[in-house]
Amino acid sequence: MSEDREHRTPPKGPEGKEPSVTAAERPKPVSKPAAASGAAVKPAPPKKAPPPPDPRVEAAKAKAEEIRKFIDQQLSTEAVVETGAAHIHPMLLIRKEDWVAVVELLKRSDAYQLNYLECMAGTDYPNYIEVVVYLQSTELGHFICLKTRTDREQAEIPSLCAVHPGANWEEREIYDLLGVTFTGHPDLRRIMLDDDFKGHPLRKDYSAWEA
Amino acid sequence: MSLIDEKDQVRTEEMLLNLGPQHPSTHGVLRLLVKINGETITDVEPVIGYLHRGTEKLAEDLQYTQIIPYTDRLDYLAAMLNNYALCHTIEQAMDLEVPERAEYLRVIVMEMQRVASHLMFIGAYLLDLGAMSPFLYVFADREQIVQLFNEICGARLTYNYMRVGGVKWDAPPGWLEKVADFVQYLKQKFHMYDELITGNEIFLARTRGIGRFDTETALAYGLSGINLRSTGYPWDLRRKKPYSIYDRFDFDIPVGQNGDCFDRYYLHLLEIKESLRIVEQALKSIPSSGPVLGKVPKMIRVPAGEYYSGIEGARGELGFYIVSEGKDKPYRLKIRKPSFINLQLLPELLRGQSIANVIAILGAVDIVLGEVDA
Amino acid sequence: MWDWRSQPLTVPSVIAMLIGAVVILLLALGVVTYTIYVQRRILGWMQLRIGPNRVGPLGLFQTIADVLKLLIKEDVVPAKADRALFMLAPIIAFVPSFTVMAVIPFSAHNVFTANLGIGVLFYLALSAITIHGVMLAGWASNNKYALIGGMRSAAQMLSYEIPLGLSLVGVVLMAGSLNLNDIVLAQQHAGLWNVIPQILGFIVFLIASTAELNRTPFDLPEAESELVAGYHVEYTGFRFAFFMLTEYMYLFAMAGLCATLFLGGWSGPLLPGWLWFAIKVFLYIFFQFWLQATLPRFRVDQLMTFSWKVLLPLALVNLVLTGVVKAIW
Amino acid sequence: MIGFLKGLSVTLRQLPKKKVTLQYPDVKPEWPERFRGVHRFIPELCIACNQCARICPTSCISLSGERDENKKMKIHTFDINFDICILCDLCTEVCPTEAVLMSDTFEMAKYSRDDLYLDMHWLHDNQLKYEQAHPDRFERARGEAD
Repeated sequence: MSEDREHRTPPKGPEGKEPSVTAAERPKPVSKPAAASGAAVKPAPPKKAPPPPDPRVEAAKAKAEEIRKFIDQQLSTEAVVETGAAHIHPMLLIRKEDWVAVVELLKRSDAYQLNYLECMAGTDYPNYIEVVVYLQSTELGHFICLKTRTDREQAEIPSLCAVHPGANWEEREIYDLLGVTFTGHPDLRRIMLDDDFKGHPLRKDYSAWEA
Repeated sequence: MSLIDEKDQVRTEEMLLNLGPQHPSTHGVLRLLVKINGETITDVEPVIGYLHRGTEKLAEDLQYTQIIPYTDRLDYLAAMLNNYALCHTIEQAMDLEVPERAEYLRVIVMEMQRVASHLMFIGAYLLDLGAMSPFLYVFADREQIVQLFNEICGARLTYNYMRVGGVKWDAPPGWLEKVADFVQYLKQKFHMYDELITGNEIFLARTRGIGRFDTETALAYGLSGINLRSTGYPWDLRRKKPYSIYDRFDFDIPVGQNGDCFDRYYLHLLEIKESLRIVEQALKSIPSSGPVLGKVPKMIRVPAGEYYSGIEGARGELGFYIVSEGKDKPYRLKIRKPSFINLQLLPELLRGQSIANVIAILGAVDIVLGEVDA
Repeated sequence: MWDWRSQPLTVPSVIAMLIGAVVILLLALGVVTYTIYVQRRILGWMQLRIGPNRVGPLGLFQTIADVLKLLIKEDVVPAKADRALFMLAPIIAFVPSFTVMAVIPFSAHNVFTANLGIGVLFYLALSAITIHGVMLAGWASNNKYALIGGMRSAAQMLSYEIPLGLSLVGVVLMAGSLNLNDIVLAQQHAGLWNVIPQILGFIVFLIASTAELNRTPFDLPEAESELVAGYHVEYTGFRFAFFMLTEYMYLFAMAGLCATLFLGGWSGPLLPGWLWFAIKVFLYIFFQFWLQATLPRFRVDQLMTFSWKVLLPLALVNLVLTGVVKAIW
Repeated sequence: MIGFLKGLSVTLRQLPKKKVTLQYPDVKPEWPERFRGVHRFIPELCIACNQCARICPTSCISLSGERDENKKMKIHTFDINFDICILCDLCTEVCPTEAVLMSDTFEMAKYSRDDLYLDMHWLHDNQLKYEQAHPDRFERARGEAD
């Protein structure tokens, strides 16, 4: 799936312009939770055309890199495909096969304790479907964004239900509206639409008249 | 030799009870398929989607300003908070500065909205439990808030008041004084609610220790808002991830002890008090004049990227996730709907309970179907 | 001619009895009509509303309009219902509610009232028949909510029948008679209403009668937030009106019983007997509406526990106390 | 037991209080000036710029204009489909000439969906009605303009 990155249309904003690995050793990680939680406090951000790199984004990237190292260490696989920042939050793109393992690792790890699944969303891009989770550590204040991608035709992602029971309905909703099959989900049925509904409305190529 | 020492020797037929979608206590069009064995619930399956309007899909074809009226229709009891959550996310994404007076007005209407929404919960919950009058009392009080909103933005339910970068209108002359009067009025109303409801023995018997869950379960299921705080965990985004100008106000985060229905009811009452405190402080420190809409481009274009931010809604964390291509319409808009996520726990809560507790537990979870189905 | 109790059974006395019955029926219907009106008004006022005020002066014809509306509505019998029982149930429920009126002494001269020697027993026995109507309605509707409502009704009325009956035994002991007229006379004679010596019995009676009437906070059988409407969920039009009529008829009858047994019936200074009776009945009815405006509902298991573990022992204690006191004096 | 009695006293205290019911069809609610009811429309002001139609989230406004002898755009037809209008007020917000505004007409029940298509004449009549009902507001606006 990682090949798809080259020809996606929606560029990934600030991090899209960056080479995927940057400024790793910035000694920022400690202050990052504060930056994440202080996101709303308006720290007089830089504006306009050739922007100096936003320190919040830089910090997020550094933090993402740090988490990547941690994951590499613990899982010793190529689990993390890419790191970056989703706006001002650290972002890691995870290989589909390691999706559950990574989320579980981050939940159980003492260093991160990402125990609260805050938001889960699926997006249909021209060449792949992306599932995003925003994870929060309620004790330590970390807030990160994890993503994984799957093929559009055979959309299939392992289910997070076992790790975060709260993902149950969110995954059903994504299955319903985007047509991603979550393997290992205990009860994968349509949730919003009728059982006999044809098609998945949130896909960009869905048409109510063709279905 | 005992004839009925084995459980399944006395056989009763399992009954499937269809609660809703037009049942009076499901607060909308929720349908619960309840499997009961005698008096005990063996399984519950919530069926939702009767009010699904595809807001997320619709939003993909709308400009950002046009989405705001659609958010009114999510949690229709707390439309101001929905407005804000969307505007806040867009402002974060665009790094917009919001004028001081606008922020204060926003906080005032948001907290008033929280009060209105919580009042509504109290009334509806007591109606579920069979007490008629509190429902009408809270409506009389809520009506005053609705009237105040009507004066500031011209609508009673679907306000469409916030704009990206500020608010639509400044407060009309005398409005802030009216709000101050209302705050005083409602403060004096509290002991009435306490006497009528909180101390009532029947109410206590029906809610104490019913529908309990602990912090761990709540976090695992992603619960937020009062459902999470009732377990004693002080998770309030106004404090944990301060947005807007909440860091300037002095207020407490009331938490429960047992995570039962009573705690959830009582927290609503306590939160109303805290919200009134915030409103009072905001009324004191609001700048007397100034712009209410910041410098916003005529066509709002969110820079390419993806953004998520959540606020403390009336029912929990209300968040908007926006993927933008840099155009004037979002590429994808996802709403983190607190009611939707909170409702997931319901089957767990009801399993093994007696059928008589269904309504008490369901009511205390506090859902709004407009939001669950979106 | 009107005092037929002391006369032999002749044609004029039979006619008088018939006329008497019709008069009582009309009186009861009138009382029920305006009980409903008063209920809606009082509830409205307590809830900062106005209440019915559209039909007729002050909305006085509201209930009549409602009944007329019910009468001209379509009579729906669900396809899968047990037709015969479905039609019979409202009648079984209604008839006893009217019959119990026979023993309630409305005034000092017992106009149109049977001077039954076993008045208290008669009342309890007949009112128990209504349970059959309610249960049959729930069963015959072939609706799960109705069935649960009917079952709950039956369970509740049966369990509260016992403390209710026992609370009356104290009064019977005091008066030494089951005749309601005699009980009133005994109170008049003692110069003390039973509510004072029988305060414990009175409290048990108040609670048990509220439950017996299926009124808040014991209105589980028709808890609209749980069972939609309970046993009469499938009933429409005239049949539904019968259930409503039963309910309010019993409210009136129970108020009459309460006034008679504990509040001295028609006895009282200055005012005429019937007025005293009316005042006492109104007080009881007002109390019921007041409760309705205030309290939430019990849970069904709490309701049962309350009857067997609280009310029944209390009623027994009252009985024993009364017996002891009676034996000593 | 005490709590139960307290509750009873609370409800009893409400008996003599002032009632909040609005006797609706007899007494109409007083809407504030900003109230967003059915639109009113002033054809003379409209320049047929189409902004309202474009901002409308439900696309319920359709209009057409034509150039008059002075090359000015004049409105020709202006329809609002009240079947789908959500009264969000965005159209009056973008209108550069304040030709489309909100009134306090709010009773919109009709027997047919067709009756919910409101044309320019209906909307203009609504404006006249509004002017009649609230002369004070117009006087004030005129005073501010002077």
